[in-house]
Amino acid sequence: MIEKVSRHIVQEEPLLFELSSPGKRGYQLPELDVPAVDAKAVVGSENVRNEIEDFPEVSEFETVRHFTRLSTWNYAIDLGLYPLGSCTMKYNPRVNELVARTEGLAWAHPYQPDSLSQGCLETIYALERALAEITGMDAVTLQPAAGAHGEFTGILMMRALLEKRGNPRKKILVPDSAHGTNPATAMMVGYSVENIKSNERGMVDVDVLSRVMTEDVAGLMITNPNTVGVFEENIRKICGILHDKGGLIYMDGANMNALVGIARPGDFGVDVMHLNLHKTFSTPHGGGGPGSGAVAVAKVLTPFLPGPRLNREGDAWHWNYDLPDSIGRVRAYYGNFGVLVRALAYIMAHGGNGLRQATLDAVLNANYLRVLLEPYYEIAYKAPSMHEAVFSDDRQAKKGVRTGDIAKRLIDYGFHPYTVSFPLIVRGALMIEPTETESKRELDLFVDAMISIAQEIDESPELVVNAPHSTRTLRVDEVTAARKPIVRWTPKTAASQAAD
Amino acid sequence: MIEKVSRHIVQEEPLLFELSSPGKRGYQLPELDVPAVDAKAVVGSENVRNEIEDFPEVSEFETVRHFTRLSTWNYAIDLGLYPLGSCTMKYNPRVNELVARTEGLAWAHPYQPDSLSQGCLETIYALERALAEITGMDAVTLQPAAGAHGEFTGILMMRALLEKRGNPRKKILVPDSAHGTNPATAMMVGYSVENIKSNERGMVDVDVLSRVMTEDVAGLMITNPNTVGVFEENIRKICGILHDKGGLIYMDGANMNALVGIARPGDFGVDVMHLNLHKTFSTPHGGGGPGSGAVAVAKVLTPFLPGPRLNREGDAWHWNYDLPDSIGRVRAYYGNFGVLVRALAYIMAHGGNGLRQATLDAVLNANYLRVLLEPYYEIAYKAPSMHEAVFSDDRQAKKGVRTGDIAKRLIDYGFHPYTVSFPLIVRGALMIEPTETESKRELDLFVDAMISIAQEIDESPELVVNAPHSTRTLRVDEVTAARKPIVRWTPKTAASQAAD
Amino acid sequence: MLAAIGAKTEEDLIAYLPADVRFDKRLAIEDGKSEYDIVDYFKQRSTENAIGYASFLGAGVYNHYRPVVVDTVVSRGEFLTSYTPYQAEISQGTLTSIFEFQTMVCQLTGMEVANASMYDGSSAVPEAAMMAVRVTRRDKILIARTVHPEYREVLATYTKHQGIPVEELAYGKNGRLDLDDLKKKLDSSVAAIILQSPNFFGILEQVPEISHIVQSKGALLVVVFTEAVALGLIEPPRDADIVVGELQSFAISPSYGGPYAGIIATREKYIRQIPGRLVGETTDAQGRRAFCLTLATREQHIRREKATSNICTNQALLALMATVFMTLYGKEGLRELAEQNLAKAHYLADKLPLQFDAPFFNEFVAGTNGKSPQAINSALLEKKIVGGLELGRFYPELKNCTLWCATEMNKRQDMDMVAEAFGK
Amino acid sequence: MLAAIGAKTEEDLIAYLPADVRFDKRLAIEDGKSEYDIVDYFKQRSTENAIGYASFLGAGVYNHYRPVVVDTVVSRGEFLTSYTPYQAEISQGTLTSIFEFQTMVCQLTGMEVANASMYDGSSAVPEAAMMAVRVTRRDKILIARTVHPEYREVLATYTKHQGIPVEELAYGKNGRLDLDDLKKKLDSSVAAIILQSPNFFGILEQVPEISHIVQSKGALLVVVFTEAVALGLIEPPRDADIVVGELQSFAISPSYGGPYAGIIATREKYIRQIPGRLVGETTDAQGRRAFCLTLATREQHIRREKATSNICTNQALLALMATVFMTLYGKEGLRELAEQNLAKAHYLADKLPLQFDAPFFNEFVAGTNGKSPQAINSALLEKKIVGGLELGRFYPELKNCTLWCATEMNKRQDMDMVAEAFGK
Ligand SMILES: Cc1ncc(COP(=O)(O)O)c(C=O)c1O
Ligand SMILES: Cc1ncc(COP(=O)(O)O)c(C=O)c1O
Repeated sequence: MIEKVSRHIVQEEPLLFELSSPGKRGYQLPELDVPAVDAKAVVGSENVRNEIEDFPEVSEFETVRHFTRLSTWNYAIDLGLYPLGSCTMKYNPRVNELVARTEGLAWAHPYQPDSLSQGCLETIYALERALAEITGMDAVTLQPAAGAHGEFTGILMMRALLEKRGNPRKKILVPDSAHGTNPATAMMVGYSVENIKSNERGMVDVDVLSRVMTEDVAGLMITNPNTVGVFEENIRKICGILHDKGGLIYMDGANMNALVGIARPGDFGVDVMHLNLHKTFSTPHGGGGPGSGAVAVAKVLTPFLPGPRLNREGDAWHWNYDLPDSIGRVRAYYGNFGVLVRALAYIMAHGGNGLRQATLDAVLNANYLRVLLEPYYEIAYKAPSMHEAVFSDDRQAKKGVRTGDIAKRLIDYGFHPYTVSFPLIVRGALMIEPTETESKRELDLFVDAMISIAQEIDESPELVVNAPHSTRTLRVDEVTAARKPIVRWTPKTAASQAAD
Repeated sequence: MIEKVSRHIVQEEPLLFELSSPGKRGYQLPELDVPAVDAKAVVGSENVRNEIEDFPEVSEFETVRHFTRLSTWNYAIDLGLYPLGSCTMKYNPRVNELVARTEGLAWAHPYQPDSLSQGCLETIYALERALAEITGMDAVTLQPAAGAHGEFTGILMMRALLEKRGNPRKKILVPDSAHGTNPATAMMVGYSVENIKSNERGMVDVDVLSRVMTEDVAGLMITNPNTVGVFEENIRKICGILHDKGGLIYMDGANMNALVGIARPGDFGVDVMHLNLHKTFSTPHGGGGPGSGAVAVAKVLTPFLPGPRLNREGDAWHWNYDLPDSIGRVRAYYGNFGVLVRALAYIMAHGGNGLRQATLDAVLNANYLRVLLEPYYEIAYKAPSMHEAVFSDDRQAKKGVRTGDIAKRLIDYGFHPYTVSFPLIVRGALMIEPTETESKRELDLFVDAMISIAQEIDESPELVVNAPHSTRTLRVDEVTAARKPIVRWTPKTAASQAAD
Repeated sequence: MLAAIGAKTEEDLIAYLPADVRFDKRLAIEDGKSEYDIVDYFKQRSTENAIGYASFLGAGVYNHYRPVVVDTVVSRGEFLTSYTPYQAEISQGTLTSIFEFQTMVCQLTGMEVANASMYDGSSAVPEAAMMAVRVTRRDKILIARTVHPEYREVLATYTKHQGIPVEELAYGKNGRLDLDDLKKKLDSSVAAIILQSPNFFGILEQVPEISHIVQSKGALLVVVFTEAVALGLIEPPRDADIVVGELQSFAISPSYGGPYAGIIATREKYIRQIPGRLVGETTDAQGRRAFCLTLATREQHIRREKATSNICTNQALLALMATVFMTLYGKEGLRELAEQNLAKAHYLADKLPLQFDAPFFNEFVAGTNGKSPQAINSALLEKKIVGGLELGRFYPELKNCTLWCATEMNKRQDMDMVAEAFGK
Repeated sequence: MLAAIGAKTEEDLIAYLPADVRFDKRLAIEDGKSEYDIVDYFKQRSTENAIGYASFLGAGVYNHYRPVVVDTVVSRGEFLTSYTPYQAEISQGTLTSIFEFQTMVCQLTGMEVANASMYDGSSAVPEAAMMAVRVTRRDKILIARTVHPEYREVLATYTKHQGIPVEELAYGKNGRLDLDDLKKKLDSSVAAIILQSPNFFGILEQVPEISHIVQSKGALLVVVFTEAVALGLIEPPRDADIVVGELQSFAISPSYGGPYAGIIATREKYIRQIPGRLVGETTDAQGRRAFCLTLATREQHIRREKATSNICTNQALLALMATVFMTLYGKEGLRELAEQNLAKAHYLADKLPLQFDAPFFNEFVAGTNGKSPQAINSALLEKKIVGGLELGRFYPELKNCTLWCATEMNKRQDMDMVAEAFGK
């Protein structure tokens, strides 16, 4: 019996282009206070376009209704648990949205004089310091736009250092449990990727590592806690192995929510790492972004940080562009500043102790779920979990039900699914990360749902295989979507639509 | 086949009190920068309360989720047509919400010196002028908090004038089509109410009126266009009849959306009237309020306006409290200022011509619905409709289906119902007001739904009588609610709940 | 669409209106402005007001911090743009939150039932008086002079033509209701006595004692509050028969006087005499818990001239703001907030010449030590501080006195500057 | 909960961590602050920045009015707090809006397919270069010096280790790409030439001519834009093979450089080479229209080291803001907005010494008539006006020149003051 959700009417809505009618518009411009000009005359008629074909024509009210209706088709953290492993879907404090809109910050132009940007510069400095303290690293760049972008920045710096030392080397080692962005990043920095197999505890195999670690290896990209939610217990030894052979350690900090305040990568030997401010530091995902992939580095790498860098001159901040060893820019301007403001607000609201407490709560919530679900689902590795617990669908697969089916059935129970089929080293992975902001009540309801689904799989697997049953949109045909891709509306598609 | 809506999962949610767990809270206070005091010591222990029993204890996140979930159970103008007759549910422009929150306005204290309140005073003045122009009246007070409050204010002024003339008189005439607030208001001003019957065209019967109009009658409360959406064609004659016998005319301006820019009550003889800024002037209803019941008066009544009044001295505004003939205050301070800001923003966005155009569009939309629905539903009166069309359920009643059932069935079709069973002079009234902000598309879908329901009533009336079928909450038992009222949560009710 | 109606132009639709009522001129209102211009206009108005001033004004309207989440909730279109929840099946969001509101108001005030809101605190006072008259079938009202002066003006306006005589009760030199004056005026014609606590001077009235005196004479005790934050710490008027008040302090911005949210709460036995909307619990066709508007037979749309009041639209959205505020602070937070207010006000009071010596919450009356209130306040304005309310306008006998309020928003250094201005 | 796990304290849960990795000190970060203090902190930072200045800065970031409704939409928790729409059945809101976004980007740019967004305009440039290299199996990139200088820096950073040599193309004295230099450097090793129009100087490049030259040599033409508003009026680069750009102008506040929304659009035939997320149309189990993420086989989470890019998280919420903006302005509004920008910029340009004579949109380069850019700008700062960008930092040869932008937000009187400052 599903009690967490019920069904209710939801408004249907066509696409904007189907809604449009000629001449409608949602906005009025201020009166022009200078003479109008004849576009064709000033830029030449060949440079003036005809009307934008099929572009929307709707009223302001229709716009509000359109997007309000669309929004009701979404699930969101504001509606319930969002246990996506590796994504750290925690509460996004609303005050952060307010402060990010503070006029002097939101409307600051990146090229306005430094003297008129001290508030922005101070904000950037404060966040750099806080993140350096949290990671135990020397310096931080806030320029990267997301985690993958941070990886790219970090590996570029590693390469720059090695080149400076005389040899950039050829390979980057990547555990087979790593996120896809890791190998993809290594390639973009001109390295080949060597995958290394995890051991039976889901961790990097130290012997394998020592064997593959050669003078050709630029470094290792390691995620810690790793993607099965386990802390790499040999991390110091691993760093040692790399360093002894002149290699460097890159840490993917996507799982930093498990470490803040209890362990610092800088202390245990990491040379460079990124943080996903849109995970650990609560900035909203917004349906896929924006993010911010702050990168923290050890002293040896500071000369290579992307520019510009902040300098204090007298009692004012200035941007310093004179950075001979810098890898250069990874994007225009200084980073996703609006996201940085939110992250700093989050850190200020928690304070040092609050951040540590959040970590402990995250670990508690994950282990609570693990303990209650282990009787029903196969835990991927016996090693203790930190902020997330990863199961395999082995038992359910015997009944022909895979992790993807269980995920869809969870939707009927009123939950967003966990992360499906990642990491790849786990057969049919169920990767579950509740985060610290969830209440026991919501977690218990989730456990009930998972147990109930386990029973359904025994009694009536088809119920699960055909899920979801209660949503406006039933299971979506992703195969056809990819076979003949339609990625934009055209009057034609619309017609064929109508034809159906 | 219902295509406008489908069904989707919606989150269930307990009451706050059922959600609470000891020690939780959603908010942290700034540090106290003065010495703490011992409450019992400073105010006496007899004056210090124990903890507030059963008061909520939840986190900020639980608060956001709780109210977000609750909100998904509501219908709203942002989701679809809201054709409540007499309520003028039009689009609420979002810029109005922004400007009402402008810091210097939203955080102005009513007792801060006039010299530091010029922005508020100018705003109030500008709105008073605009409303005087729109109504064709001499002066406007913005103090009343809603329409009914405005009626009270207006009738008080009428009484004050009559007393000044030597005799307050005994009765107020109220057409039987009037809104309930009209007679209720008259009583509060110490008048008895005499209801006058409408004629077969739904209008005030001039002969009846002349007969009942005596020296005992203080005045007539008339709604124009009246509650059947019809313009009182004899309005001038009616005013004449009243005035000839020394009576006064109060106009209920709830339907002013039908007149703005095309007819002005001040021009056709009305002495005093109210406007519902939360109807005609687009301020949001907010689930039942706030409103603002601005009252406009003819010259004879200006000395009696509630105080304080604005005065221009030099180049500054001041509040004038020296008003010997004023009826006094009807509330503290100066009115629902935040609502006034929104109404002024609405007027500024439209401008004179835009306001008139809105009226024409409102009349067009109402008549469009009337024409398309007349073949299926009995129009209450043949007289031409203005901003709303009122039907009777006569035809459907023969099949045992009443206006209230049709209303509930509309919900399944994705619409909020029209106003049910009002005005009382129409048997089983369906009172439909689309407003000008609705698109043809939404209106056509509404017509389709109404026609489809008319057919269902012929083919399977039980479908309609048992509606709605697709909502989270099915038809609600209002009778039991009134028989043994439970108007607050208590641990007891909760227990009995659980028992069920 | 015109075609469907058989009209050529929209003008045709109103052509039938009698020529002598048609307005054929253009409204003297400027052409429509862009959103940008409108925002700009109000920004300019805003800068003509006090901005960046510290303020010690209270007197019924209090400067408390508004948690951001409150705005998050009330900005949701589902709450903002819905009508009164007459159609329960698609209004459970609003109905449930009002039910929670009614419950919390009862928990705060110590009453048994509360309605869905009144216009504001001031208009709730006459509604309570009218209710008391209905309940007791007596007609006279006694109201303490320590009730907010504008609330008393509103009572006068409402009662004038309803045959409800109103008499005022003096206050003693400690700033509290004068019990002797009460006993003197309290006779068998009195329907209710109306009291405010904390009163307009910020002072706590002796509600239990007074309730004995009043109820022993068969009259009802109506207690008014304007500073809801006090209820987090101060004993509520449990002995009252009716409690009315203003919830502006709960996340509602001062907004130059409104919109706010008034409340009325009372004992179960009087529920059918209460004005305004009530939400009640019931079940739906499936037997699941549901809420709906109830006891409508009290209201104007059913009862018409026999209704308990003419109120229709109330202050729902503001009540929702207060509900979210109460939820966020919760049991502990509301108390802590009140304690901070108490501490701030007493820090300031210790530095100023106190006019009355009875216990107070976050407001108090300062006397003079030579300087005139005007002199002190204009000196403070120089320092971008709005000083206390000059009481002469309401209480001639207190023309040398000012009413000061300090909340969690007032900073210590500003209070020290006030002390300086008093030259102490 | 601890009991359920068989732990006494939360500390037990991490007790197993090797002692030599545990951090047993306290983080040197101040204790948690109240919401009030946090809001206050950022208000203070805000006042340390330029507030109340009129600005003529453009150079890739433009000051356009943001309609209020944009914020209304993106503030809805359903959009703000949802993740990437991997679970299509409960993400149709986001998926549908992205499909609309992709469509509008195509309509604006004249391309056939567009993705769901890139980090920003600058990082989209190297992604386009890498894509061109994959498509043409050639390796060299030519980029015009009239492309935003910081975009060119980003290209250099990205290509450095991927064996993609980059050469720059000169501009002529009219501020446009020098076609002779192009012809000289264009050989069969060139995968793409990258051009910006309107270019960094605000000038419209001759896209059709250039496309002929380029495509005749088997290279791809990549056209960049930084001022999306131009697309409302100016002929889009229909002849390009890839279009990348920045949508900051569409309701995204400058926010000191980010977050913004980059786009990449191209021809249907290259769809499998496009980086980043794509939303496609399909049907659900009932055959009803539905949308989902598609062609994931291009992406890192499936393809890993063979992916078209490492991009994962993009700028979805900003893309939604741009979508709402495009919807509100619509077909007519966007053109009218562009016309206003054109008029404002030309009003200003007529008063200043123009450096180049080719047609421009809402930005242009002013030369000097004696006074140094620094002198002019500091004089304007006195008047609370932020003047044009001093080009010396990017183009030593233009050290006496400034880049001016005028949008619908710039007022005539400010432009007249600028003219005065130039002493004209
Ligand atoms: C382990 C891991 N690494 C890297 C990334 C990439 O981060 P982003 O999506 O911010 O680019 C993610 C995000 O899902 C991740 O989970
Ligand atoms: C005709 C009419 N008169 C008066 C009123 C009362 O106005 P309010 O609800 O603002 O008090 C209404 C509101 O429904 C109405 O429709």
